[in-house]
Amino acid sequence: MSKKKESGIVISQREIADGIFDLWINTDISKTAKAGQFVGVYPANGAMLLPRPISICKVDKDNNALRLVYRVAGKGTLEFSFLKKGDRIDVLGPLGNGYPVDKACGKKVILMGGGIGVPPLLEMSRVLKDLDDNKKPSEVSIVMGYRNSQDFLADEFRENGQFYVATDDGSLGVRGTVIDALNKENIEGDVIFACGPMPMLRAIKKYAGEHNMEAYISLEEKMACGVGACLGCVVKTRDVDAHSHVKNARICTDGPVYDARDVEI
Amino acid sequence: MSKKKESGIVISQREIADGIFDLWINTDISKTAKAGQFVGVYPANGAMLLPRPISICKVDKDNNALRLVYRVAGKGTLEFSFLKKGDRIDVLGPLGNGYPVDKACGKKVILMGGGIGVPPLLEMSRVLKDLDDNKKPSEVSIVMGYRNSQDFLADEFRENGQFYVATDDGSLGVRGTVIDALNKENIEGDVIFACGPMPMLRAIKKYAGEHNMEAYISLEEKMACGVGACLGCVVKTRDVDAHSHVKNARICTDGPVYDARDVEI
Amino acid sequence: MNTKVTIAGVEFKNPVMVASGTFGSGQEYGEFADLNKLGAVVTKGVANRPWEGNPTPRVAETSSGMLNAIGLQNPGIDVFVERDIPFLQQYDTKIIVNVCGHSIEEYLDVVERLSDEKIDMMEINVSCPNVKEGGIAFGTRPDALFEITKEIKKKSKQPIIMKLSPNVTDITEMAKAAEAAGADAISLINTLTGMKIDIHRRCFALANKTGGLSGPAIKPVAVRMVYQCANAVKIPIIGMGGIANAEDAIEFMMAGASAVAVGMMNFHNPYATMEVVKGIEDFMQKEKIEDIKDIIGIVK
Amino acid sequence: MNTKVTIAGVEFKNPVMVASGTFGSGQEYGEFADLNKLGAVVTKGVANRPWEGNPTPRVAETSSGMLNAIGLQNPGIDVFVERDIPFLQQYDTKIIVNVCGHSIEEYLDVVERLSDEKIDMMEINVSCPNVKEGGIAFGTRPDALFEITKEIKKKSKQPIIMKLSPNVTDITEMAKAAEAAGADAISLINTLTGMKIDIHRRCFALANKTGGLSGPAIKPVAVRMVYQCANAVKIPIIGMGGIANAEDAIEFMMAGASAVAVGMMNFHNPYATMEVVKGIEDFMQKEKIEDIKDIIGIVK
Ligand SMILES: Cc1cc2nc3c(=O)[nH]c(=O)nc-3n(C[C@H](O)[C@H](O)[C@H](O)COP(=O)(O)OP(=O)(O)OC[C@H]3O[C@@H](n4cnc5c(N)ncnc54)[C@H](O)[C@@H]3O)c2cc1C
Ligand SMILES: Cc1cc2nc3c(=O)[nH]c(=O)nc-3n(C[C@H](O)[C@H](O)[C@H](O)COP(=O)(O)OP(=O)(O)OC[C@H]3O[C@@H](n4cnc5c(N)ncnc54)[C@H](O)[C@@H]3O)c2cc1C
Ligand SMILES: Cc1cc2nc3c(=O)[nH]c(=O)nc-3n(C[C@H](O)[C@H](O)[C@H](O)COP(=O)(O)O)c2cc1C
Ligand SMILES: Cc1cc2nc3c(=O)[nH]c(=O)nc-3n(C[C@H](O)[C@H](O)[C@H](O)COP(=O)(O)O)c2cc1C
Ligand code: FES
Ligand code: FES
Repeated sequence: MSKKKESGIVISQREIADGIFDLWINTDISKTAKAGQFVGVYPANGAMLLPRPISICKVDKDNNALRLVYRVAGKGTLEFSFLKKGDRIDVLGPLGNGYPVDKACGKKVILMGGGIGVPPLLEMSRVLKDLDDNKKPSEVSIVMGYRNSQDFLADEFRENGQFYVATDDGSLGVRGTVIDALNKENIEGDVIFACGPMPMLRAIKKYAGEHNMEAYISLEEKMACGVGACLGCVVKTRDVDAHSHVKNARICTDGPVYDARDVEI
Repeated sequence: MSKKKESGIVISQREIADGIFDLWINTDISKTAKAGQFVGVYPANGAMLLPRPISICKVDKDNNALRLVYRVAGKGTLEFSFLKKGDRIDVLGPLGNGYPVDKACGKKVILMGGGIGVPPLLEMSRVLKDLDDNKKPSEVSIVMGYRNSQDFLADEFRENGQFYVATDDGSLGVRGTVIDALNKENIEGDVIFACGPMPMLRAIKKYAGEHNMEAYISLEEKMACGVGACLGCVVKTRDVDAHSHVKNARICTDGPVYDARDVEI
Repeated sequence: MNTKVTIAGVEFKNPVMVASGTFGSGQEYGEFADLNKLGAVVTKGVANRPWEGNPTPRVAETSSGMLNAIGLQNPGIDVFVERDIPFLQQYDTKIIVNVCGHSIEEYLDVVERLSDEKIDMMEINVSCPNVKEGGIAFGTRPDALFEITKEIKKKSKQPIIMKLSPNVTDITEMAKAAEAAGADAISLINTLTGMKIDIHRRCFALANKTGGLSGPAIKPVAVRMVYQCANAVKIPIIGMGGIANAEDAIEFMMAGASAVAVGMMNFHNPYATMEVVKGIEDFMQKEKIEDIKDIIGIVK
Repeated sequence: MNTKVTIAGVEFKNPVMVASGTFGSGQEYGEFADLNKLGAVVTKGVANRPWEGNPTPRVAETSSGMLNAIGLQNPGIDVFVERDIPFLQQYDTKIIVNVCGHSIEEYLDVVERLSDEKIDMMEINVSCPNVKEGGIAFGTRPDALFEITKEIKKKSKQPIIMKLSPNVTDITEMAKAAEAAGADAISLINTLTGMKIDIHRRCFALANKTGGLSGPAIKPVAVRMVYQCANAVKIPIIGMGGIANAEDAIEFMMAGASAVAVGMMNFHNPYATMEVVKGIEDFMQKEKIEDIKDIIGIVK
């Protein structure tokens, strides 16, 4: 699981929804990357020095390629949106722990993503589908939340499990949140793997607690180093963290995926 | 002569000698640009905020194009060297006064350039050649100094006057400086237009003084604004300067071309 | 939508000014910026007689900023009054004259000369070396700042802005000293003292060895100091330090500045002032802000 | 070619260190940098007991730099001595432990605990808030700095580096105070205090409101301060502030630093330290420099 910083080469990029870009990069980081991990993408602009954490949306080991799906949120991602085939882009990774795939074994799994938290679950859904039979989940439900009818990646999710959608404006699927969709569609499960905005993750933590489910949630925080050195990206933990010896864990290394019970969010 | 900052478009670029690049840019600045003027070229890298002063090597009004020939000297020019056809590049100009073409009228003119001071004299040689007969110089000698046999732009100079060359290593023409070439080749004239490194300009100032010639020399200094606002780029003057009311003139606006007698270099 | 701000009784059509020394006397950027659209033009520092300034090189680029050691070259107050003030009076903008000197007497000379001129405010640059105190700037000691402010206030007929140096341990002490001495406003920050070495030539990048650091690089320091001062004094603050666009200007205002000035970023983008003016209006429209004054110091 | 430098009797294989707090305890960058090739590893600050640090967000990007308000989160000296020192001892590099505290007593606690450990030097971070003095840092008043340095020198068996804060009017006063109190070396600069505001959310970018500015943005301030201190004191200086490559490192050394540290640029380029080590050697070869010590303070 060795990390490296590499100059990747853009294979392709296209806008798949308003302000949402789908970027394929040729990089050796793909060799060791796993679902739920992320990479740090460096702007070329010398005034922006910190890597942008972007989740891994798909790994194509055969072609040495990583897929990133990101939203233009500021100056760094705006710069990325201009990348064209053949351009070079510096990438650090793979970073973080990734989803604990073994927790899915034999279980009813629900994958839940919201907004720009949708992409990492695509790789997760593929990994679950391709598991050996003795490691596979018994069932996979996929519940994704979007703002509106721009349900990016939905078609690809459909290939990997039973797909449900929630939209803020009700234009597709259930109007409301992914939790609303769980309720409305009577989706049941033993374990949740999730990524999305903090209110959604808080709701999932609560829901899982109430329904006696396990939930593995991917957290976000402002980062500097991405490798655990700066202590910039911590989350409050229930117990004293083994590394920090205080109730803080580093999202970039101990996370971004946590058992929802372990973190105070 | 209105200045503007514009996003120009690269028409072409090629390396014409080791580390010397020949760049054509499509920009409206060409409409008003004159020989001896310069432009400020902005790096795209947001950590480098100041424009790089680069002389105008050729103006092609028909095609709305400017030609710049520059040496890779640091981070900014290194960035420029990667520009490819179709890329955008911010340019400020035209800046400075330019060569006083009228001083050439009926005179024996010598154009002298050294190193990366060669390029602006190419446009000057073209302008002199294209003047109406009643404004033309009686004779044009062109004396260019290079480090070695990489005599970039030489072929184009040959079309515009009697061409002489001096090289540091003696591989072409006279071994030595452009002044050595004047002496060895018995080149005579009434007025010199020059651009090059400071030691060369000092030698020309001295030579012109001793030989009772006029000399118009293009000076360099570190610049910030390029438009006369910051007072960064001054040269000591013989007399009190009309604008500054001290013995300092702004190279970016009052220059870069000065009557050699007026400046203390 | 109201973009007007008032500082010491002077009403500015908008809070956007230029930082002293980065805009000449207005003329040089006339081809890029419409001076009529600026809240105020702040002139290059002027002294009681012409100053030659420092030898070259006077400027050097640094990461997201630049160093300058112009040395306050200026044509002196006589020429300034005859040439630069009349030029600026042609425009529908306020005129703030930046004043420098080597001793209290030299400052007072200029202030007296300006008192009867049609200018709107004076900004006192206390970062100049004080010859009597062995070159220590007036702006780095609260007592010296108090003293010079008090003397200037006695002579000046226009409101006085004291321009603070950031090269101090506690900026609020300086702001309080200026306020206590009667300053009508403060502006900050002037440049941070810096240095650059050319390792290949083994020499300083500036002939003066040290120079003033400005630009986006210093913006976080400037915003912090504006915030601290806004919480320490009641007089209005003009904020500057690396402002490049409307977002930056609004950041300073939210930190507590009543107006802002664009400095070295004029060199990067000669249209910067115009874009800031326009950008503030766009922001107000988008965020439904009726009066720009409503955002001053809103982040607490 | 000799790249060795000696500071207070400790010989470093080369002048390249890491800046405290930017390199964890070495382990985190082990996949990128060979610790055996570093002159020294300077650890994250350690206190007498675990510190929780500040709430998040703790970091924010700025132009050519970043702000941090980690709040000196650390596991406390017990864990540090048991886990981090033994880890570093596996490598052929010097160990410098950075020490923090809220009061002289807290600092002394740590210094005493470290005195019998196999570490090479201690670096004292005097930018921590001094609880007894109402949060004023020890590093902003010469008398407080003198006092704490003297006390620490009494207890410590290893040579002491006092790490100076740049947030002062006159850095040479601080350097002189440290020297007078017996410090074996000084390191500078710590971060400049800065602030960033998110104008859309109308809140501070950092939960702590202010944070420390580091990175290439502050390099000119750091080089200036190193130069000033090199001309004010005789004890060796470890220079830092925005070092990204060998050129930057050499710039600090030419200004007077005997060694240098790479800080936030590790985050930009995890191979930065290795490139600096290699780049210094290349520079020496190209410029025919036999001994790296020959360039220390060469620009005057
Ligand atoms: C583990 C992790 C995985 C992520 N995965 C994705 C993804 O797959 N797709 C996607 O679109 N976004 C993702 N994000 C959010 C993404 O990192 C930010 O949108 C991005 O950094 C914004 O950069 P910017 O320069 O455009 O914005 P700016 O606001 O200009 O950035 C300024 C600074 O703040 C940081 N920053 C801003 N927003 C965030 C944020 N939400 N989280 C962390 N740092 C931030 C930037 O990295 C930068 O250092 C992820 C964040 C984390 C922590
Ligand atoms: C009026 C004028 C005309 C010029 N014309 C040409 C030309 O036609 N072709 C050419 O190759 N060069 C020309 N130069 C020099 C050219 O401006 C510098 O080589 C260039 O700015 C170097 O930029 P850099 O980022 O590569 O170097 P860096 O050293 O990284 O630049 C750092 C800073 O110093 C400034 N700087 C560095 N060297 C010089 C210099 N010699 N003169 C002025 N500023 C400098 C840069 O503009 C920048 O602000 C001219 C200079 C002037 C003043
Ligand atoms: C080239 C230059 C010249 C300056 N001259 C003056 C001056 O004469 N008087 C003054 O008070 N400040 C002067 N300053 C400081 C600026 O007015 C401003 O306070 C500082 O540069 C910070 O703002 P900025 O980062 O936007 O440039 C000068 C700055 C620069 C870059
Ligand atoms: C994230 C971060 C954490 C830091 N923690 C410490 C610390 O614990 N102790 C300390 O003395 N300095 C600390 N510093 C300051 C650095 O050691 C260094 O002095 C400063 O960042 C300037 O160097 P740079 O610009 O190369 O980063 C920290 C800096 C950063 C960016
Ligand atoms: S980003 Fe540095 S520890 Fe996580
Ligand atoms: S570069 Fe600013 S006056 Fe010439």
